Amino acid sequence: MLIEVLENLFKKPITITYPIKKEAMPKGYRGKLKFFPEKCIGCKLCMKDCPANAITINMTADGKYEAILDMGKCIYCGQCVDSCAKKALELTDEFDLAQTDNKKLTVDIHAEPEKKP
Amino acid sequence: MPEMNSGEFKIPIGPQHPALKEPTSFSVALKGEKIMGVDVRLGYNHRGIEKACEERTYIQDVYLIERICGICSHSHSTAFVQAVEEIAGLEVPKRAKYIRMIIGELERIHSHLLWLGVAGHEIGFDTLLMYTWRDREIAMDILAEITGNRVNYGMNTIGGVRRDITAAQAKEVMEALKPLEERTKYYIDIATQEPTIVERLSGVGYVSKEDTIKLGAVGPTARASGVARDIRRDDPYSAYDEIPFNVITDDHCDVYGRAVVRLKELMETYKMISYGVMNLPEGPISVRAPRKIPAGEAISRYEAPRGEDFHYVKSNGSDHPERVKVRAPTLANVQCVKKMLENRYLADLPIVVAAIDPCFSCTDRLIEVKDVDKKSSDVIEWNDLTRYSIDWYRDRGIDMTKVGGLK
Amino acid sequence: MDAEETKQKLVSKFVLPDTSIRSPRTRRVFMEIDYARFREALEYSYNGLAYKALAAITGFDEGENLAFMYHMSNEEGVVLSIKTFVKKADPSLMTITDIFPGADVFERELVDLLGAKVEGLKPGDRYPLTDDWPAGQYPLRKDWKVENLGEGGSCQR
Amino acid sequence: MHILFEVFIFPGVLFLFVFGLWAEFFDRRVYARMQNRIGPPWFQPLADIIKLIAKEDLIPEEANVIFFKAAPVFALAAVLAAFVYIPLWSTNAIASFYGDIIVVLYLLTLPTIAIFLGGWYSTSLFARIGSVRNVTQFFAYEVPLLMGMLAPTLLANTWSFSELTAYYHAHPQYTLINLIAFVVCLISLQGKLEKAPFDIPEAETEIVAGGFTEYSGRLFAMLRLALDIEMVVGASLIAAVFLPFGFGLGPVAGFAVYMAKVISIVFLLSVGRTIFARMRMDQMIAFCWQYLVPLSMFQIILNLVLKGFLS
Repeated sequence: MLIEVLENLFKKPITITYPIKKEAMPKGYRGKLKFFPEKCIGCKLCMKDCPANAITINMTADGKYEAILDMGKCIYCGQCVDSCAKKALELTDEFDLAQTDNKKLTVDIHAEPEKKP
Repeated sequence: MPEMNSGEFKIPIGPQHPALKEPTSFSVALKGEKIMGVDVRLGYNHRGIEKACEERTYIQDVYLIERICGICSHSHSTAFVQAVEEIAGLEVPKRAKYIRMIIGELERIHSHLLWLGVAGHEIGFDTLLMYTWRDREIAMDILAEITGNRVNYGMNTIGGVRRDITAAQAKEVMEALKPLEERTKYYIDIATQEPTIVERLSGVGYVSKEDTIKLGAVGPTARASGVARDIRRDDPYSAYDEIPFNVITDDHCDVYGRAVVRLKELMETYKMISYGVMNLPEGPISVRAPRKIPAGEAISRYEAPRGEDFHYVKSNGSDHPERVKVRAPTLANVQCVKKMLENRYLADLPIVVAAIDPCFSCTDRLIEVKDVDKKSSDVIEWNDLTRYSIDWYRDRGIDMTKVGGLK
Repeated sequence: MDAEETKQKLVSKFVLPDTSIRSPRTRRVFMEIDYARFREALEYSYNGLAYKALAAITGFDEGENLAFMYHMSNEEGVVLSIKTFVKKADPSLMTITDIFPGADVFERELVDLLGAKVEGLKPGDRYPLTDDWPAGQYPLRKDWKVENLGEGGSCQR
Repeated sequence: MHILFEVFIFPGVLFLFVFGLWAEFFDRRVYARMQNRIGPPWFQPLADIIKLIAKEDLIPEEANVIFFKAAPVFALAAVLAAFVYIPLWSTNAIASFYGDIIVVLYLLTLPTIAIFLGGWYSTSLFARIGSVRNVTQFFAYEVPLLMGMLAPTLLANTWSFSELTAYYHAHPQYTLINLIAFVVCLISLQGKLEKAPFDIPEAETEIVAGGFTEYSGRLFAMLRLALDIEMVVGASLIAAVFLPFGFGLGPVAGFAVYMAKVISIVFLLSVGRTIFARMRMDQMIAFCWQYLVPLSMFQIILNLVLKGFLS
């Protein structure tokens, strides 16, 4: 044990100094959801299958669909992505989603492309 | 004030205590340093999962069940989907079975290494904690690479698995096994030779083979007392009937034995993973599952890192289950703790409790009641507390409302 | 002893109809028996058939009756589940902690969650509900709702 | 005026505060690096103390207020007083008289007793168990520590630090004879400072923080400072008795040598707490009485025989 300990004394520390340095997430990481309103057909299977009731799909006045995602409720399982037949939902590798304000956790995604998160 | 009559007094260990990372309560009667009796109170983590399962669809239940426990999440979800697949009569593809096995064994690696670190911490050996948790990251990274998350892998779905293991990932797994194997060998040396560790572990928490059988202990706790109980061999599931491995037992019957069993089991696990990755069969990874499951009942058992997970599922033909029963390994093992602590010292309590690798969120599952009606003078509401602290600092000339942005 | 042999022995001992005992796959036996003969069946399985480990007790609310399923396993990985019934109006049953000391928590769970009355349980803390849980509220009964707890009982946001 | 400067500024109280906090940083940093972590920044101990001073003192309702408040003051005062008599870089300490070795050893036992009283009178269950452990352990390590210190003084035939260091400075070869006592004293010091493997009185996973459980705010800050300074004082004591080199090199070089000696002793203590698991009380007592006491006994006999031989 003594030798191991002394060896480590001269090694570089293994600690990653998050938030200064951020690890890259592996491909296929289940992070924040992304929604493509133009692909959505409003079948609402994602709503039905979501274990946490975190996603709501509404039809807007112009006949398109908007998604309301509650990041505080979402458990990042990715079941909605599997359920969606039209690939209107996608997972990103964004993982530092903590907020000091509860309201900021809810994201509305409308059909207008400039309002994408 | 402690009760000093007859020299015996009771101290509370938990529900909040540095030795326990999860809430449970041990009321320990002490005479000096000696333990005269222990009362265990469970249930602080009851979240109503069994009832909640009855109100959700099978698909939603998979993720709910997965969140019974963070460390053995794959164990619980596999046990559940196996039961549902048995009722629905689904034939799971072989490749899916192998992938389930590989993830399950990777989970065992990180669980056992975590345990070793916690055990080190409980006996005041934080260096071991830091080293094992550092090395555990290798297993965690591999799991994140394959499944997309470090815990709560979301790998299982009814009828198979959700993600495939690609050739590149398979190679990475094989590469990760090498340093893990080397480090585990080192930890076996440490646990069996380092004098202070051996002194603190051996002879502590003794429970005989007869008592182990009688109290129904499972997993490494039972195997360390010479009871060769391993669901992977006794009641094979996923790919375990095709994979060669040894069931590790030990007859020390104490904490030392439990440490040795877990560490040696890791060496078996490495062999099993590399066998599984080498012989990964080709084919699809899932079959289509119906949303409504026909009426029926099934029992599924799974050898989680901590011991046997027992799931019973009853369906009624709809898309909701009729009844889900979960028995986690800790509930079976915690009964032995009283026996293990007989005539021991207070200093042994943390390591004895840790030695069964308890997971109280697995053990307790039902409903949460927020008691907002009952207010007594002992309870300070958050707002009152904030106001109090602001006033306290203002008396001393610091206005925290300006400094810290408190309201 | 495998599942088939267990089934044969139980059928010949207790004269059970085909509807009461079945073995859906290897290493699984499900059996139903009335409460009068339940204790005998349990003792026979423990002593005669060497089902030495109790895995769990599952409780059901089946309308008129409360049902209890005792899951026992042997060293060869066979699980024998014995199901028995008591009337919901008088849900009392005897403890089995004299045979399986580890059954203690499982029986307390039946008391708390289904409202069974288990006779012969040693006095001790309740499990798993809190000490100030209102009396007469049994969450696993089918007619129970969270709203039954009244003000402050909901965990919904 | 000069003596006031020496007592309160350098190398007295103020220097000790700074050095004590720095030694804590060094210990924590080395501990962290040996565990492959980064460890705290250099100002961390100071930041901790400032934070604690800014906090409210919470005193348990049932506690004996006088003892509870007096204990940290006594602990701090005792270690500060002890430092005055230890020679640092010349054979002369700030103050000295014949018999000061006994006084220093006595003063160094005071923090333990103070923590015991403070813990006992805070009436918390964990604090009481911690206090009892504190005293139990005290009887285990104090005997080998005293006997280990006795051996070199026997050889030098004096009870004064200044004369002791002067003697060994004149006969440096004799320090090698005291090697066993050096090891024994180092281990006992580990026990005195309640560091792993002897951190039984404050074993976090068993009794939360032992005697300190109920302390908070300024009182806790004082206790923390007392323990940090005790580490420096203990290390200086061992350096003075067992490593009597570099005296008379002048203030600058002498100071450097003194720092090097104390830092290496603190380093040894840090390594000790990195590579061992916490012992149980019975194991600790058995270890002290079965190994340390006979070893120091052997050292005393050896020194007595040698002294007879030399005269």
